[in-house]
Amino acid sequence: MEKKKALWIYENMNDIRNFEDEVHRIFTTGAIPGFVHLYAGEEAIATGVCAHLTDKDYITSTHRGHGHCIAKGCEVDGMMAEIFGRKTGLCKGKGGSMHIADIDRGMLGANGMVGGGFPLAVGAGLTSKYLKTGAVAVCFFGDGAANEGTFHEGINLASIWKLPVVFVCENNGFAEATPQSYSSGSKTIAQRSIAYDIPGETVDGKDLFAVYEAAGKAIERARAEEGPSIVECVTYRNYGHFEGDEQKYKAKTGPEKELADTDPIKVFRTKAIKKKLITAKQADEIEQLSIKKIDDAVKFAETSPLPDEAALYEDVFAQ
Amino acid sequence: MEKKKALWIYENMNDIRNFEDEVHRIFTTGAIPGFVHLYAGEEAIATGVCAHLTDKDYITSTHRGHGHCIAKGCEVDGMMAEIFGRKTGLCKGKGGSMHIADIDRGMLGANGMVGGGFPLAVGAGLTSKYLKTGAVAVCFFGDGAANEGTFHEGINLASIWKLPVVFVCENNGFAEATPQSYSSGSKTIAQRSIAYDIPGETVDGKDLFAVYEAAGKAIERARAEEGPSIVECVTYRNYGHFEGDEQKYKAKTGPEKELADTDPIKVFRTKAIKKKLITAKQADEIEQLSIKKIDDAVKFAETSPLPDEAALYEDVFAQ
Amino acid sequence: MARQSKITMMQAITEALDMAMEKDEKVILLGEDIAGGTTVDHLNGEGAWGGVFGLTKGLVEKYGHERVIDTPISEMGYMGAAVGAAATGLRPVPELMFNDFIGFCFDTLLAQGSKMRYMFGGKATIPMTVRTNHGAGASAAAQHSGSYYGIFGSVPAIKVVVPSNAYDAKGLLLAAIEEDNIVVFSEDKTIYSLKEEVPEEYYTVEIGKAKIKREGKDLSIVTIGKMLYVALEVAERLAKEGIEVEVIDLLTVAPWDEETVLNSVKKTGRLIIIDEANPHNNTATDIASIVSDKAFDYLDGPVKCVCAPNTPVPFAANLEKLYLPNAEKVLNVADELIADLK
Amino acid sequence: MARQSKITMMQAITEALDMAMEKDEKVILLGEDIAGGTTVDHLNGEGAWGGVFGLTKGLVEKYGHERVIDTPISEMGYMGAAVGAAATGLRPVPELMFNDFIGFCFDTLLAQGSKMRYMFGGKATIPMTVRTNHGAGASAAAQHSGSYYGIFGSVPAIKVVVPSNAYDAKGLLLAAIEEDNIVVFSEDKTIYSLKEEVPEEYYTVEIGKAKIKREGKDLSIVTIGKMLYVALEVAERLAKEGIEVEVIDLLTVAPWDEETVLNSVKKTGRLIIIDEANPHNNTATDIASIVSDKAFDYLDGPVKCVCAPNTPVPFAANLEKLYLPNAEKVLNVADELIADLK
Ligand SMILES: Cc1ncc(C[n+]2csc(CCOP(=O)(O)OP(=O)(O)O)c2C)c(N)n1
Ligand SMILES: Cc1ncc(C[n+]2csc(CCOP(=O)(O)OP(=O)(O)O)c2C)c(N)n1
Ligand SMILES: [Mg+2]
Ligand SMILES: [Mg+2]
Repeated sequence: MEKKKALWIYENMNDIRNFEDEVHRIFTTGAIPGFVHLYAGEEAIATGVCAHLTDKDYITSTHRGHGHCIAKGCEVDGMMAEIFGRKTGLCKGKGGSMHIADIDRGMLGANGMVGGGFPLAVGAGLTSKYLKTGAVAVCFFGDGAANEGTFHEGINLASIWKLPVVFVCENNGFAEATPQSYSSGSKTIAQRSIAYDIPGETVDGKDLFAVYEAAGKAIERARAEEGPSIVECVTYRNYGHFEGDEQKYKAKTGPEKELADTDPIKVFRTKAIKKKLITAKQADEIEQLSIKKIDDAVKFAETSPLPDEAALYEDVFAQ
Repeated sequence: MEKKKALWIYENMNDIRNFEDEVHRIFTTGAIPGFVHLYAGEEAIATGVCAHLTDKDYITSTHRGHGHCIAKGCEVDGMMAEIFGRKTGLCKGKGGSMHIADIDRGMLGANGMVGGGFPLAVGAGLTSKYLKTGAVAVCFFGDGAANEGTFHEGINLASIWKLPVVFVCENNGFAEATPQSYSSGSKTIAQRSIAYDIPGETVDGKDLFAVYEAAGKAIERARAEEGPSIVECVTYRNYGHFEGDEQKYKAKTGPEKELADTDPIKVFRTKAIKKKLITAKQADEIEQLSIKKIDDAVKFAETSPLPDEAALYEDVFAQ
Repeated sequence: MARQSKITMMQAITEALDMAMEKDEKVILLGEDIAGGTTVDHLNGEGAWGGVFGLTKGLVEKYGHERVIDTPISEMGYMGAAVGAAATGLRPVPELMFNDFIGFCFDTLLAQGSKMRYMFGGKATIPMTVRTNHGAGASAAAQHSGSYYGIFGSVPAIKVVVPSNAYDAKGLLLAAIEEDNIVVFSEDKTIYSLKEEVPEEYYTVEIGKAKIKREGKDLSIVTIGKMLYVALEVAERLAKEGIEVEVIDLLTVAPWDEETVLNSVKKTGRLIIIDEANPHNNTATDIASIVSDKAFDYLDGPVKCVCAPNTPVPFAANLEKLYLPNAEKVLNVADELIADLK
Repeated sequence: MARQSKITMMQAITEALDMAMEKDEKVILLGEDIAGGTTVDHLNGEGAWGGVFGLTKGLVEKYGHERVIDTPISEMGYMGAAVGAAATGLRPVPELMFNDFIGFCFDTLLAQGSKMRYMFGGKATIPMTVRTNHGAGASAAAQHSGSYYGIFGSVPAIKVVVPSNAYDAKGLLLAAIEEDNIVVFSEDKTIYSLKEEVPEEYYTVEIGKAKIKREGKDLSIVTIGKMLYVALEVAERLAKEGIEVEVIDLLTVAPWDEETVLNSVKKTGRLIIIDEANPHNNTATDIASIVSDKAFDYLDGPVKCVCAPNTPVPFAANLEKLYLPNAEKVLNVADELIADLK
């Protein structure tokens, strides 16, 4: 990993964390309405994967999409304004937290439908292959989403058409309040790759380097026209399923609690400094700047106007 | 295998074959309308599986359902009348070839929706487990159906709930004109069992004994409350996908042709006689009686009246 | 025996589920996180959630995970399993967490469950109640705010119920679960906390019957779900001008109660239907077309529909408010109809 | 340049697909067996099928498997892939083999494709034409004979086209593929072999415009798809009694052509809509409700809908015939409307 990349990674992970912590704080004030699902705790995944991508590559995301958006280059001002439902939002305030998108950045949208991203990513992969753009499509999905039929249909299509798609499972142990160990017939999600004769790997999703390496391999494979892979990243979410969740299902002790307490940002900071990829001073600076950046985003959102009433009727059809 | 069972098996295979050959013949006369998918060539599967079942057990079927119906005990008179669209049909002529059902026999319906049977079989398995009836639900499905999302969702549900369901894949190499080797990311369907941590086995679907044994094991496992299995039976259909299919995709030589030319009924006859399960004389008799039985069914259907017009409006709601 | 205080629609629904399960062992519930935390050790069999809105809270503790079944995120799988279970002797009550997920399980209702009895010549019986919810107004954005009871209602052999209040919700849900047919029971997620007096006893409210919530002789307003409250506000305001509005709460949207609606229109000669679904091919237009036909000679003015615009549901709070039918929009339409009465 | 002879609607559709692919490399087709036999050695790249009805025959030979893509039986997968491909620069034309399979892929249209542009504040463009077919009359039974264009039509941001003849089919399909929106193009499987004069050239027929197929001043009949021929028969028969029927072929059912329909009704004062869909919440009731409202002062009698009964499609030939709207049923209704004219 290059130093520049490591700096970007550290900044990006901090941006995600600060963004989510702020949204969490503001949600309790009532200024943000609706369903909000926070990504805090899972930063290493979006960051480690998107570190390999450029604007020409695509990602599909989930209901828990803020982290993917930031890692794929969406502006935090426009994101925060979107979550506030303001005119200056990335989607003019018409989408909200679950529907942030930025097609120009290859961000094909957070998605309120669990499992909705699989076919979309396959389609983006099809475009890439057909137009020979060299783009890769990454499909982020949860352990819960892996039980939707779209998982099966999507991965099978990508496999038989050898599409440049990488399926990244964010296995945070739960779908809402339902443990993955209950909802999934298979012990791991990665082992399901055998059903499609493609590679599948399970890695520590709290360790950026592990994610970075596994995703890098899968993305390279995709770019080399060798077809799709599944990369399963084991992780945990810091907050509840959505804001307001009592989280009674979370373990208070044992390995689950240890996983919960592992902070991927701290892990990265320590390792990256040790590997001399960043210095402590740089890290401190990034942390400070990131806080400021997110503060500014909140201010931007708070002071942005509501959408004009005419917007209700706009953007239905393309002309 | 008991001798009585072997006699039933030979009769049943002949009934299916004669039924289908007759429907094929009549279809060309125009007396049977609509879409008709024939089971000829695949007799060993329905027969070998249903040989383990009684009326209290359930099966779900496919668009290619005649064989399953006969093997599960549906009367051939009522079946033929149904295919002719007559009042005396098993469904009063309102269902037709793709929707023959006989709930009292545990036959939950042929199904025009590819992949439609998976969830239904799971439901029947749920009933059995909940009411502790000891019944097993068998879900017949094609290699093509295995690519529907319902395959994934259904088998995963059966796996996590340890339901008494056996998933029997009739892999006849094609879904319509599409080869299984193209449409499926995995080489076999059985290997997909790893995605659900359940047993999966591929057997020669032209060999009744192989099917009988594998299905017997899976059904026993289900009855012992150990959960579902996948049994993949490799087979071939004698006719086209549906009546009218030119079958250009079928190979004229090679292993595919050899598989096509293997007649499961002849294979069984020879083996069963050798194993002294039936005598040649018994077999001849069964063959003759079966022809007569199906002839009678055709006569029954042909001479049956059309449904009354009032039937159009009946059977929508239960009162 | 009247209970001390009013209860919410949410509580009424939970109570109905409880009573239905108490009464008949064959009633089982399936859905995502309707218990929550199944197999989590430290919960000791208790539910972690009781549904995303808490409607099934307490039931797993009483009836166990055998009857309050958490499902993976596999709508087609468990909804189809419910059809299969219904066909083989149980009375499943699956929950579709939001009606917006219809696209993940529509086949099991459209092509399987609703057609089996007919295709099989009357031999199948599918006693199954699909609980779901609809409605804008919760800032839940485009994929969690739709109103699709009209789509379910377009399918033959499916009954569709949309309760507007706690009393009817309880009675209708109990009636639905007693039915030997598929009933889609669609709750409006924004009125779960509305309170009403609700008897403690088991009772049913007849499916297929609308209720006249306010009598009037000048103008009929037919409403679906929470649109009732818009109509009542309109009635109140018009009463001040001496206009008497008859407000009819449809309750069952498929098959809807032609008799009650037609009788009212024959009396008033004027009809507005408020339906928060998108405006085309919905329940409102169905009613409008049938009333315009069958009550043609009684109408003093055109039948009017007040619906959502033909757009997805926007997220921004101001736009979402504008999206929903409200008293102003209805009054605008009413003014036209009653111009001659003023 | 007129070609020698008439061609079938089937041929016209194939021709349109061919021309659209010729014109724009970004047009690709996806569907089950639309080529057929992909990877079968002895076919040497030729298609084994060309679709279940042969509509895509010849295209894989011309454009290759890269553009005429056989899919596994995974409707949600490939329909959603089409949405994803459309959002990223292609112009996919997926085929849903029968509209009855809507329940397997509805989410990708209802919640994804149709909402993306709106939810994303106008940033997504989804140029995609879903070809499918509908209709009873082919003894295809309950799961292969439904007419669900009305369900697609209830979804905002989806246009729905139902051609009645070869000429319009070609022009409308080319127009659909040119559109930067989702268009569902629903063909009636029972009229594929109807012949018509069809120019060889590339031409488009405007989406959203109905066509007056016969002028008349006494009664308007609006039709969808093959119901046109029922109306023409009715017009012929009523002409003998001196009644002049105006027949309007809707062609686009969502958004349907209010202007043409209203103008006709304003002239004739009477309207019948024939729609073979099930009778509730369908296109016919939508038209009836809007016309009954907007043309209220022009109507000499109630707007009438002639639709299928509220049942699944029965298999038996005699019942299926009875299921479909026909001239007798329409004449019965017409007699009432025109009683005063006779
Ligand atoms: C089709 C569909 N089904 C159900 C839901 C409700 N839902 C939203 S998030 C969620 C859990 C998703 O779990 P997982 O995929 O593991 O993602 P995580 O929330 O853990 O990141 C559920 C059930 C939905 N939004 N869409
Ligand atoms: C949901 C759905 N998709 C597509 C079809 C059309 N169709 C009918 S049979 C068939 C092929 C099925 O192949 P397979 O499952 O292998 O069964 P087989 O016909 O070989 O017995 C297809 C695509 C359908 N009936 N239902
Ligand atoms: Mg999860
Ligand atoms: Mg097959």
